[in-house]
Amino acid sequence: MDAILLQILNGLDKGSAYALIALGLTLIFGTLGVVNFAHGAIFMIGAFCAVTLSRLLSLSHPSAEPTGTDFLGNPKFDDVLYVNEWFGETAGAFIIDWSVPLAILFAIPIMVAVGFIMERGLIKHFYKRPHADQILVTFGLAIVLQEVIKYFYGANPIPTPAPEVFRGSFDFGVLLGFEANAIIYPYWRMVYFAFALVLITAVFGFLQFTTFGMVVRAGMADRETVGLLGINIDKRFTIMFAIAACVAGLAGVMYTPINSPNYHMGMDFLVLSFVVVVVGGMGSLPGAVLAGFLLGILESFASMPVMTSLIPGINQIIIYLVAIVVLLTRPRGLMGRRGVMEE
Amino acid sequence: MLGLQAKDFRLLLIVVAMTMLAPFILNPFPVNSAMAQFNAGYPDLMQRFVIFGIFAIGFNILFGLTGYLSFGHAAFLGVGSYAGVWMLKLLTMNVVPAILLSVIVAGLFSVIVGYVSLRRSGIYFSILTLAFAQMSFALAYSVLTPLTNGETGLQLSLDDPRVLGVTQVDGTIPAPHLFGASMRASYDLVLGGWQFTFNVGYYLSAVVLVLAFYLAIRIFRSPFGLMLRAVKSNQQRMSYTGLNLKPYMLAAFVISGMYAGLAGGLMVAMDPLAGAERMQWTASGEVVLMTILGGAGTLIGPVLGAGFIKYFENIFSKINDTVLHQWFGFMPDGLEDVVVFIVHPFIGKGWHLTLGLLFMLVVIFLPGGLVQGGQKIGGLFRRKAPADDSATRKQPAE
Amino acid sequence: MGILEVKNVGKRFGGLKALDNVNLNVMENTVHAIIGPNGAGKSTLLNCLIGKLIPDTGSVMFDGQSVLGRKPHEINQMGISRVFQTPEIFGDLTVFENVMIPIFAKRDGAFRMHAIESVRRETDIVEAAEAMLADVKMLEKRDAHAGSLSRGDKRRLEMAMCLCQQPKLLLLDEPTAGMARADTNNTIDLLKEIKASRPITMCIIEHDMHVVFSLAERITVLAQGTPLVEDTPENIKGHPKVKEAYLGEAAH
Amino acid sequence: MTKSNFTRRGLMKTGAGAGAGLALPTIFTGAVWADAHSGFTNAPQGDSVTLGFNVPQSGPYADEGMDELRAFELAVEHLNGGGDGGMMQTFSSKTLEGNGIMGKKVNFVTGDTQTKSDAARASAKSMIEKDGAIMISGGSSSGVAVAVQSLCQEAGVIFMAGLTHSNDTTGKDKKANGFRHFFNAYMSAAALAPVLSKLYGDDRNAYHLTADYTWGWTQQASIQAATEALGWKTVNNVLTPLASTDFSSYIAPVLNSGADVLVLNHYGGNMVNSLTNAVQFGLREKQVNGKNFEIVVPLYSELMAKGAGQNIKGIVGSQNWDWKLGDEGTAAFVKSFGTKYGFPPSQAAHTCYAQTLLYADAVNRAGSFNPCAVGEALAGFEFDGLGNGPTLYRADDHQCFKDVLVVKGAENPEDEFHLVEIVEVTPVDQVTYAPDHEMFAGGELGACNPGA
Repeated sequence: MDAILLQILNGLDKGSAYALIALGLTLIFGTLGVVNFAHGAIFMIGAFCAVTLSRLLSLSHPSAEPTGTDFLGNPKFDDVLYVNEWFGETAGAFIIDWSVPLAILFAIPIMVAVGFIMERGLIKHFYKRPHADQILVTFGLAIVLQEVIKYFYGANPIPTPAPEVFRGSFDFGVLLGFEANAIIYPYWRMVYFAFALVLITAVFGFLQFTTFGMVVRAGMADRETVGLLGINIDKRFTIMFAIAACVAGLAGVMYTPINSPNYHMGMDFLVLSFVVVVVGGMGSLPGAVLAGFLLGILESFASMPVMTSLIPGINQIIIYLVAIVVLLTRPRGLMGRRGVMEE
Repeated sequence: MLGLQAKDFRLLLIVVAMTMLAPFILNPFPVNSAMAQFNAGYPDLMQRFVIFGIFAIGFNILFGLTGYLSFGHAAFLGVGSYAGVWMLKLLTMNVVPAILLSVIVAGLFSVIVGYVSLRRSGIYFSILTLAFAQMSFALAYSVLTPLTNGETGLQLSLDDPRVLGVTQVDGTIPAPHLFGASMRASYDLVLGGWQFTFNVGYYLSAVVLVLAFYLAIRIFRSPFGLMLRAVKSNQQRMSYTGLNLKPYMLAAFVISGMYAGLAGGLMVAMDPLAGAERMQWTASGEVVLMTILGGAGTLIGPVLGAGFIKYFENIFSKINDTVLHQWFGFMPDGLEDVVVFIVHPFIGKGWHLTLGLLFMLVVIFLPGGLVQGGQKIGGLFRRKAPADDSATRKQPAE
Repeated sequence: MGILEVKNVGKRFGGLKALDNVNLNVMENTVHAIIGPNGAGKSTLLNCLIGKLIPDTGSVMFDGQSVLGRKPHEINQMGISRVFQTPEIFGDLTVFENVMIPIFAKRDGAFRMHAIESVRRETDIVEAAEAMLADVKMLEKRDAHAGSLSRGDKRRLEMAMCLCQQPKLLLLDEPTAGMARADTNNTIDLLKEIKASRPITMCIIEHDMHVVFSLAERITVLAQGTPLVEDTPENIKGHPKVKEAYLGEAAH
Repeated sequence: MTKSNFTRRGLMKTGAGAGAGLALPTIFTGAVWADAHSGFTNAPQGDSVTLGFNVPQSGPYADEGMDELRAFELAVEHLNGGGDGGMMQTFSSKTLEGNGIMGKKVNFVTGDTQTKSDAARASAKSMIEKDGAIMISGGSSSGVAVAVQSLCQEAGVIFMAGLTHSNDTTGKDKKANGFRHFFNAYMSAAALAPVLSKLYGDDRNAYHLTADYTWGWTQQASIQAATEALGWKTVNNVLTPLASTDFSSYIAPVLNSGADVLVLNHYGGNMVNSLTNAVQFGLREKQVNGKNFEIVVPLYSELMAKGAGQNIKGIVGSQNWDWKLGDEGTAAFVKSFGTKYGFPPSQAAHTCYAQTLLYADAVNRAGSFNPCAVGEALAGFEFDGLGNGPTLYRADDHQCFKDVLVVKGAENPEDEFHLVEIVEVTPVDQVTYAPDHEMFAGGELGACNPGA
């Protein structure tokens, strides 16, 4: 029982990441009809916003006097952080400690800009082109983006810790009457889950309750008709693309303390997020979220030793197995609509 | 000729000429010149060009004709490779049985995958094929290690039984051969500063490519090919015309899977090792990119696309700063450093970046892929020489 | 004895009774029209005839065999061809190829693996296709992309594709829907021509009275899922029940 | 038909002058070549020799690959007489004089393995076929090393393995033309066991997370055998997919399993993530069975330590070499590497540098580039002064035997170069095993292959 609860918890934060990426992906699929292979790269760029901010905050100049010798025996100078000089040691340390949450503010304008530039500069010209061309151009873009990041940040993962107060884990088991250590859960993962819920709610609320959102939803259902109404749907779709980029980017920012970001993390998530979107059903936002959490939880279950001893290798293939079963029993995924991307 | 129209026959002749003369075409620079770095006429890369060409031709029979985008085609290549290596391990180092078994096993596997995946269309089909391939990859890497030798890849060893051949010759593993002609045997032809290499393995692959290409032309021009294009165009009309889509699609899928198996078999015939990464989604994605880059639905496009990508992977990744300094050594020191600094991100470890940029440039400026680029260039010449009557082609080049 | 016999067919969608006890008899070599106001169940009935829907009750017999439970291509192979509301053709192929495909289907059945032979060498098919194109006066457009044809030509091509299968029954689903008057008249002429040139059975589902009365020999009026009357055009014209059913729809 | 295995290039170093291009065609075949030139693949012509350095330049190990490449460049510079000579000064064999190898200037070509067997072989083949490389070195994972090693065996060139830690490289997949300087999983375990016993006692319950591929399995089997010999119990061994990025679902059940030690048989990105996750779950602060919960990472590297950041504090593992070792070989190498690049070398760089010198020296001692002669010179070779103390290149399996370092993540690193500190140098005797040890059984070296 406690093992199952534990894996549900673990599935939730994995699912949060899947759901957030898939949400952005399906927004782009649904509204623009574009197969965006660069979406994983956007997630990665978000993560590197956090890295960049923490680097910026740690900018320093060498101390005036040498403080020792370096590994070659030359005099070594300590790094004096500008933040410490400007705000004092305590405040400086605090700012650096909180660089990941601060990066959310830093990332929003960057991600919006990235989304805007991508859509206006490139994707826009591919709406009417075949999906094959879209795949090629966005795949090329994804490679370029990640190579640029690799050029500046290297291939090695870069540790970006969560603020001190969120390190360590919480013992849920004790709360629920199990023995100690039965169900532990890191604080930051709770934060991530809560953050994901807030973000998902915000996107849904935005689409549900604003006129902008209504038009976009109508556009997702029937682009031509909305176009005929004389509404400038293209401009709205640009904004939608920027929002999708923002969602993926913020998912990336908050993900950095969970796993140190590296330049190919986007590709690692790309295929999975496509599977999530399709299992959820093309063009369905709730489907994407549902499938994200479902696959996250199932993946956690499959990793239980009981399962792997029962079916060796099940943890390797569970996601794909589920995808096959879902698509064979429900032709358009869990909540997909007829006719979207079926040709 | 050979049951082909003049236009197709001409294309076939071009392919024959290109493959047979490849050792010359790919080695345009003298061995000791600075540009020799761009020579691609060594056996391994030439083999790769034609083998991936075969893979892409087969993929194009499915994707180019029917529009069904399989994102798991590398699985068939991988399965074929494993079958081929096992044949080399267990039966004989003669490559014929290995290649045949590769084709058969890949064909059988594609029957299974195709039967299930073809129950859906569009992106749902793509994801189903992707799922099968990823499962194959993950299992081959881990649980199926006894069959696949996991991470390292299935390779020959000194104690393979080899029923119809020898296990080892004086402590070395015999080389794969075609009735005695070793795949690794090569002639070197030296012409002044140039050197050209003629490799047995390459010519075997090249002959197979020509045959595969010829077969592809026949399929494209056959009633079967017409039906496949009809599937792409209008499935509803197709079934209301009394045609059963499923066997047509499955046949196309299996043929294309067998092409992949053929490529896999040739790959292990040239180099008897089958790695699991061959089945990863990136490998499947690569053949998709090759086909689109060259021009999906055209006959020659996929072969060009395959050559393009493999060239960058193998040639650009090997250019390092030392080479750059050699090239630009004639410049004044300061300028040399600046030029090297600018070029540096795009070569060596940056070859991915160059490839990504080229993908984007091609798709932006040549919507029909490289074939369209060729036509544009061809068009320029035709304007000068209007005698050529084939300039007015309505269909996308085939 | 009709070539198409519909007996007691009923179909429900949830609580909605789309078809209720429909009986219909299409006689060989006649043009039979099915008319009715919107929502009368015309499309549902049509879908039951061509295998897209399976009725809850009743039977549909064609040429002595049941069509129920058969797939669209099987029904076509039995001898039923269909013309769609918006022309369904192979837009990416040439006009000539469009016509060849149904001829192949007629000759080779639902599936044949003829992957090596050249299409051009299938002389019987090529000749039949040329003859058909000449018949519908489209020979000069044989190499045009079907997708680039005018709407009228698309309709003409679709008809040609159906006709070259020499169907026992041609089903036409609102063949003039959304057409300008001139195009409609052209289509009527085309259909008349076809009718005059060969023995053929047609079943037309239609909204447009003008079309119906120009072509039909028998008319079934459908309302709220049941056949109201079945009679000759002359008798239908003055029938009070029909007027009642069409009340408020005179504008059409 | 005359045969030559693998063609070669670089024929006309002399007389490649302009007008020669119009000369009558001459046809060289392999056989002519072999007769004229001592009968082995890519026999160096003229006054230079080409080495091939095949390292990951893309993919997750790209940074490690770059460090290997730096070491190779440095080694070539030193061989050719440039720089300060590095470890050539401290190397016990004195045949290297800064005049290249056997008087021939050393050139090198580079390639990208992409950490994929196929790509690595393609890259190595291009070096052999196109560039005429006589030796291939590098690599940053065992799958690639084994694949390239067997290629070199077929082609008839020497393979000097870079970073490869699997038992199989010199175990069941060993080859006569392949040589490994780096240590292996068995040695890691043998070196770690006594230290683990000293630090954590003999009554421990270990929980293993193991990367689900060959290296992971050999690492896990080695460390399990070594710790069980101490009296530790193995609670569980869970295999994790290579593609995993988030290990939470594997880590979460650990605490409740009764285990008080977690062994992470992971490398590279897998290790960085699994360790980060384990620390996130607060395992290090927990008490189980009345003992502090501990984490062990059998194979360490500087780059992994960097990627894992603060999470590695106090975590014990093993290394082949560390720049903080005090011996003069290490000092010389760190000095020349540090001066050239501005930071100390990694163990991957060290092993690549050492392998290049060892190869060059073996050629000089053999007096020939023939792989069989070189192999003979390397097999059973005893040397010192390359940073690991007295070392033996064992003839039975072409594995180097030398001291192994046990290291620990530093609590308060003074800078990013001091992330790990050396706990103990386990002497070579403790990590030596019989050539027919069961973990290494199953393969045979076979005969050396000179190609041609």
